Amino acid sequence: MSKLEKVLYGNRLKPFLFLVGLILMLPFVVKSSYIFTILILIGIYSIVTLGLCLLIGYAGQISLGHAAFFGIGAYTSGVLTTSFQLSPWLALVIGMVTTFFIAYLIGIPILKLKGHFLALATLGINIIFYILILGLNQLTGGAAGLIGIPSLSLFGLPLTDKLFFYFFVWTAALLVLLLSLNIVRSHVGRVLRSIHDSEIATETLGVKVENYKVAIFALSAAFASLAGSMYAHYITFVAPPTFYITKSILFLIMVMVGGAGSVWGAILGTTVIMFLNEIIRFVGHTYFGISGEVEIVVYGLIIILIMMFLPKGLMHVISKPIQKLKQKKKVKIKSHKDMISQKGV
Amino acid sequence: MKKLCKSICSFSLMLILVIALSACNMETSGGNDKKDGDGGKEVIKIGAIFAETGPASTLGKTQANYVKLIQKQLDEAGTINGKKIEIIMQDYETDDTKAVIAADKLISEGVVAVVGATQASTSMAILPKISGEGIPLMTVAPVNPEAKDIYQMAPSNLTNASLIIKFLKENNISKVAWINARDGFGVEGLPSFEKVAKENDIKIVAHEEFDATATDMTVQLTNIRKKNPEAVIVWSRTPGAGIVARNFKALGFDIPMIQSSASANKGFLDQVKDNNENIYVIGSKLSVVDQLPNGEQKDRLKKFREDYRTMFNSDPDNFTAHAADGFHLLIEAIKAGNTTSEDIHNYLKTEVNKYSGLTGSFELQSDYVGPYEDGFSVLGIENNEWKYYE
Amino acid sequence: MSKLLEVRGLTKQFGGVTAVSEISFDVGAGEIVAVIGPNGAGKTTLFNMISCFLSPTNGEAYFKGNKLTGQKIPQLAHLGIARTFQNLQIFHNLTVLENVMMGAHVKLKTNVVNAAFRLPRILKDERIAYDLALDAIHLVGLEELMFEQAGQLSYGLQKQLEFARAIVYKPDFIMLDEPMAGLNDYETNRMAGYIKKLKSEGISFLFVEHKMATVMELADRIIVLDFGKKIAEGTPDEIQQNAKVIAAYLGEEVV
Amino acid sequence: MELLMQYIVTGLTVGSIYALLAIGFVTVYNITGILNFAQGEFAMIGALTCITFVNAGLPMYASIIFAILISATIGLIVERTAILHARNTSVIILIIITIGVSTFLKGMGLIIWGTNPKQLTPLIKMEPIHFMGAVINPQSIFIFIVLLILLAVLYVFFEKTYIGSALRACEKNPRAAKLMGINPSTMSALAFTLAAALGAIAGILITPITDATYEMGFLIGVKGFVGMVIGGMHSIPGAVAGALLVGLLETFSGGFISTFYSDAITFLVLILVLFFKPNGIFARASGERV
Repeated sequence: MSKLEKVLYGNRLKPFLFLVGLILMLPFVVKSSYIFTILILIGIYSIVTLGLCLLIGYAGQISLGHAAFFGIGAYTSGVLTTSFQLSPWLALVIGMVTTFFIAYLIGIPILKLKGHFLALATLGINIIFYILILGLNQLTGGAAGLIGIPSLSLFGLPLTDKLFFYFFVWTAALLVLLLSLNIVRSHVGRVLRSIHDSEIATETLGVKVENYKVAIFALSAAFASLAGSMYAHYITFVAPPTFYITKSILFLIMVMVGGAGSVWGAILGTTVIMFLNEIIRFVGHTYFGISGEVEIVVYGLIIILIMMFLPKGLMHVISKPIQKLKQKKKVKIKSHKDMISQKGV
Repeated sequence: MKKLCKSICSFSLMLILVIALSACNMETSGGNDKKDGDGGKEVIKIGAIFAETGPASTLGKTQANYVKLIQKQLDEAGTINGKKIEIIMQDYETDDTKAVIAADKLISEGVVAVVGATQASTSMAILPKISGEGIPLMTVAPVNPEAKDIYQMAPSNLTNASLIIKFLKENNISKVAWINARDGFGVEGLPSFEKVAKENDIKIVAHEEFDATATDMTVQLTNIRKKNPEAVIVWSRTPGAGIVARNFKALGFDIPMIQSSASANKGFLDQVKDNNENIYVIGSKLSVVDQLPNGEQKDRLKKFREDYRTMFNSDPDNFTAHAADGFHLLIEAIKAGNTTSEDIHNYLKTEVNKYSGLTGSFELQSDYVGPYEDGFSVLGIENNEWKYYE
Repeated sequence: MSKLLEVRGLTKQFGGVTAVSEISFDVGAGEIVAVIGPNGAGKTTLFNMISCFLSPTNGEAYFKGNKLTGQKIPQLAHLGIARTFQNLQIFHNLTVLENVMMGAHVKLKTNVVNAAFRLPRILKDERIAYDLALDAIHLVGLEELMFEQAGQLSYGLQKQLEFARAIVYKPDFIMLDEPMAGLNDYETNRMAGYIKKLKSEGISFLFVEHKMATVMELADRIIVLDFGKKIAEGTPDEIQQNAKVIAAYLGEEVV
Repeated sequence: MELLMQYIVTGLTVGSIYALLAIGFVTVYNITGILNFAQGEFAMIGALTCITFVNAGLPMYASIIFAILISATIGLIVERTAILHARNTSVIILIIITIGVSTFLKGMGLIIWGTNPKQLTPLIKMEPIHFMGAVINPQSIFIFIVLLILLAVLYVFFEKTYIGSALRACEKNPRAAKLMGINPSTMSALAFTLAAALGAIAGILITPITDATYEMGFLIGVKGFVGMVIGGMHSIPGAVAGALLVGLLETFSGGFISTFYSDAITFLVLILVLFFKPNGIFARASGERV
């Protein structure tokens, strides 16, 4: 890693290795297949939240409709593999490409809007998508959903077994993480953050702001479609209610609670929210005997508290002690000094 | 002040993460044999997946209640040839993904059989996971008749269709309109009905759909009025079913309206209170126990209703009865000494044939899906109560 | 002197009100032109029309011979025109270094694709942007604060940062919207020093300013606006003697 | 011809339901610039509390007034706890906080009132009226009348009274309002209480037609949203007109195209309006100075 990158962005290898280590270690600790399912779902949802984090945290554009792109991926995979007998991998790629273009076409007009209006427009997109998959029931199986989606197999290795699928999902998630880190740790990352702060200033510096916004919007949609296809092959069944606004809101909350400011926040947020859901439900059922959707009371409360007191998200809370630990600032100034002496300015 | 809140918040969130990890290993140690602590083999676990909340709770709530009732009865009855039976209930909140996660959870708990999924689409969602593990699945919703290796407790839509056709023939109606909700339950009805209607030359003159959460269906009913049918068939859960009935009456239709079995519950009766002439519902004989001719069926249904009433002081409906049939069959299999999934599978496939359930008699060996028509009939409504016709 | 910027009859009406009417002037290469006038004279409107933020009701502006009006804002930077803002548009959440590196955008060929796959292009661009930024930061003397969040800086420092960001990619023509507003004397002189230094390197300026002392000291030519019309144009000495200007603007404080 | 009448009548009935909610949205947006996603939940609380009181034997009018008061106090509590603290944070955070509030209230609704839908006997028991071939539900006429009354009352309140103009001043320029001695935070509290009360009135009026469940808030909330955006975010009459338009749009697209896609068409129109006239059909265009 070049000196320059260390100066500009700080270290990324350590957190990455920590995450990889964690992922490798978990299967040996966790035995119950229920927790395993949650881990796999966290992997799938992290791919969506990583894309969303780029869009919201960096480019500053809100989207309440990413469940639609998640759905397009799931349904393209589902329909192509069931009624057209395409290979799942081909269907997955087709899904991502179609979602990318659909999001690109939608993005151009929509990203001219700002704030509440953008949120409402993306909400509208999600509802229109939901009604379309309900309506086209010859193709998508409509409300009864689409059954019999084959599970994936990699070079003959059947991925029905949880362990293989777990590693497959998390390798994909790590690749997406790497991709996002590369984008963030480059000039493009700076462009996105400057769009977030002041679009006018960015434009005067020669940046075609629309192109960047739409590109990131389409990219995050492609990520969501990838996750959708994997979700379809894992659950082997897709039905419209899973891709409704409630799922878009869940993704948004995961990003914001995790901390939209950093790509790592997306993964942290997804994990915390997924476990939070299960814990509250587990505690609710066993100890208080209350059942059903009651956990949304605690869930709603926690979201309000986090957004009020920790607007920058959990990642911010965790990264602060780490920064103090390594006295990051000192390292930067020192290495910067010898940079200058080296250049002889 | 802000600093304080920040530290409290971050502290509480760290706590949650710690709980999460502890929950992990608590889960992994086969967590909840809290009751009698001894090894797994002594307790036979039966899984149950119902929608206790969310839109489908109008059907799933009584099923979830029934789990509590039958668990109490099993505990009182003590062990069955040395084994205790424990029913683990999962509420999937009308969300198919949560149902699949719940199925995984039950599999990891080591259940020998599962009674489940209030909705047809959810049953299809959990089917591959459960039958993949060789665990028998007793479905309680009208799933498509061709689905393999499941035991259907609910009458298939073919049975419902033939009941409606019988009713239409008696009132010599030949032109009908079909209106259904656009959700998992609503869309299942028409395909089977179309098949049976074609054989009995009943013409479907209009087909309309409405969003499951819609609050006004006058437009759909006005479209139907244009085709002037002789009867209207509604396939939807409440509250949608009730709103259609109310709009139907408000628009001054005087032709009969026939509702699916999903409307055979108290909620629907309240919705169409004092405005329900000429409205018929496919209901199980459970709802009209007192008007039944005396006999073995009447006593069994009466006992079932009394037990439910004493515990929940409200009435069970036919969806509760489907779940009850599922549990009773499984308990009968366990009583006959089968304690593993394979034993139960071949017990149900070979030994038992005739079984008179709460919602009609079953013939498990025959390829007739679900109970025969003898458990159901088209019920009318008179002074806000169900009316049974011979 | 070849004409760098030619403004021909720019006019702007908001509903019935004519904010700017029929203004024409030129800016030569390496020349500093100031635009002055009492508040509400239409200075900023003129400024926004030239930099394509506002489309004029009629009239055009030309830059190096080709038409400027009607271009999209990002196009200006590629033509070599930079501008700063009256109410300070800097990136608060980015560090000073990152703010200035953003200025180098036109010189880079990064796009989302090659960033995602970390092609060698990226590292070369980072290096280019970093070196350019260092020069600009060195010019305005912000080395010590390079890694501070831009939002934390004082107003004066933020003005310097915005100036540094504008000059990073060495444009030929810089438009400054009240660069000295809100600065104390020491900071004003320092900013004037930077402008003079860049003028010596051949960069021409068009700036709007209220501080008469700086305008007189810096500008080669001054254009005076009053109620949207150009009432005078000329060197600082001519303007000080011009009766109309005195009446409309300088009024009683003739030095 | 009589088919057309029926579509118009149904369109206006459904539209007036959305209008009642749109008013609640506009009041809050007008004063605090916040789009309150939990507005639908106030309707749910109003409806269900009223039903509980009626079942407890209170006379209808008393239970309606109590329900409105309770809902208003909940609106105030929500504002004081969640909204006040985060008033000047970014749009995204405010949207999530209101979503959190909506989830929380929905959960409370579930705990207190359970899952099955509850009915409320309409205020006036009358047979449906036949008018030029179309059938009109008396309750919807009642809704229409209340809608017009509310419009008049709110118009007078916002235009004529001091508090009303203070509220409007707050939204346009909070800093300037502060200089004039108006305290934006009390105004925001007033706005939320008012919106909660309006939500409750909406909930109570529509329940006889749609029944009340703990989940009813969300969907009608979204439809109220759409009406407000199409009509115009800054004017109450604009929002009501927009909501009525949504109702008519829904019924006519349902009648003539297909009931399948009537919701999709409504949202398509929403997106088109957002592109071309973000301030709504009935509002004047407003630019933003650089």
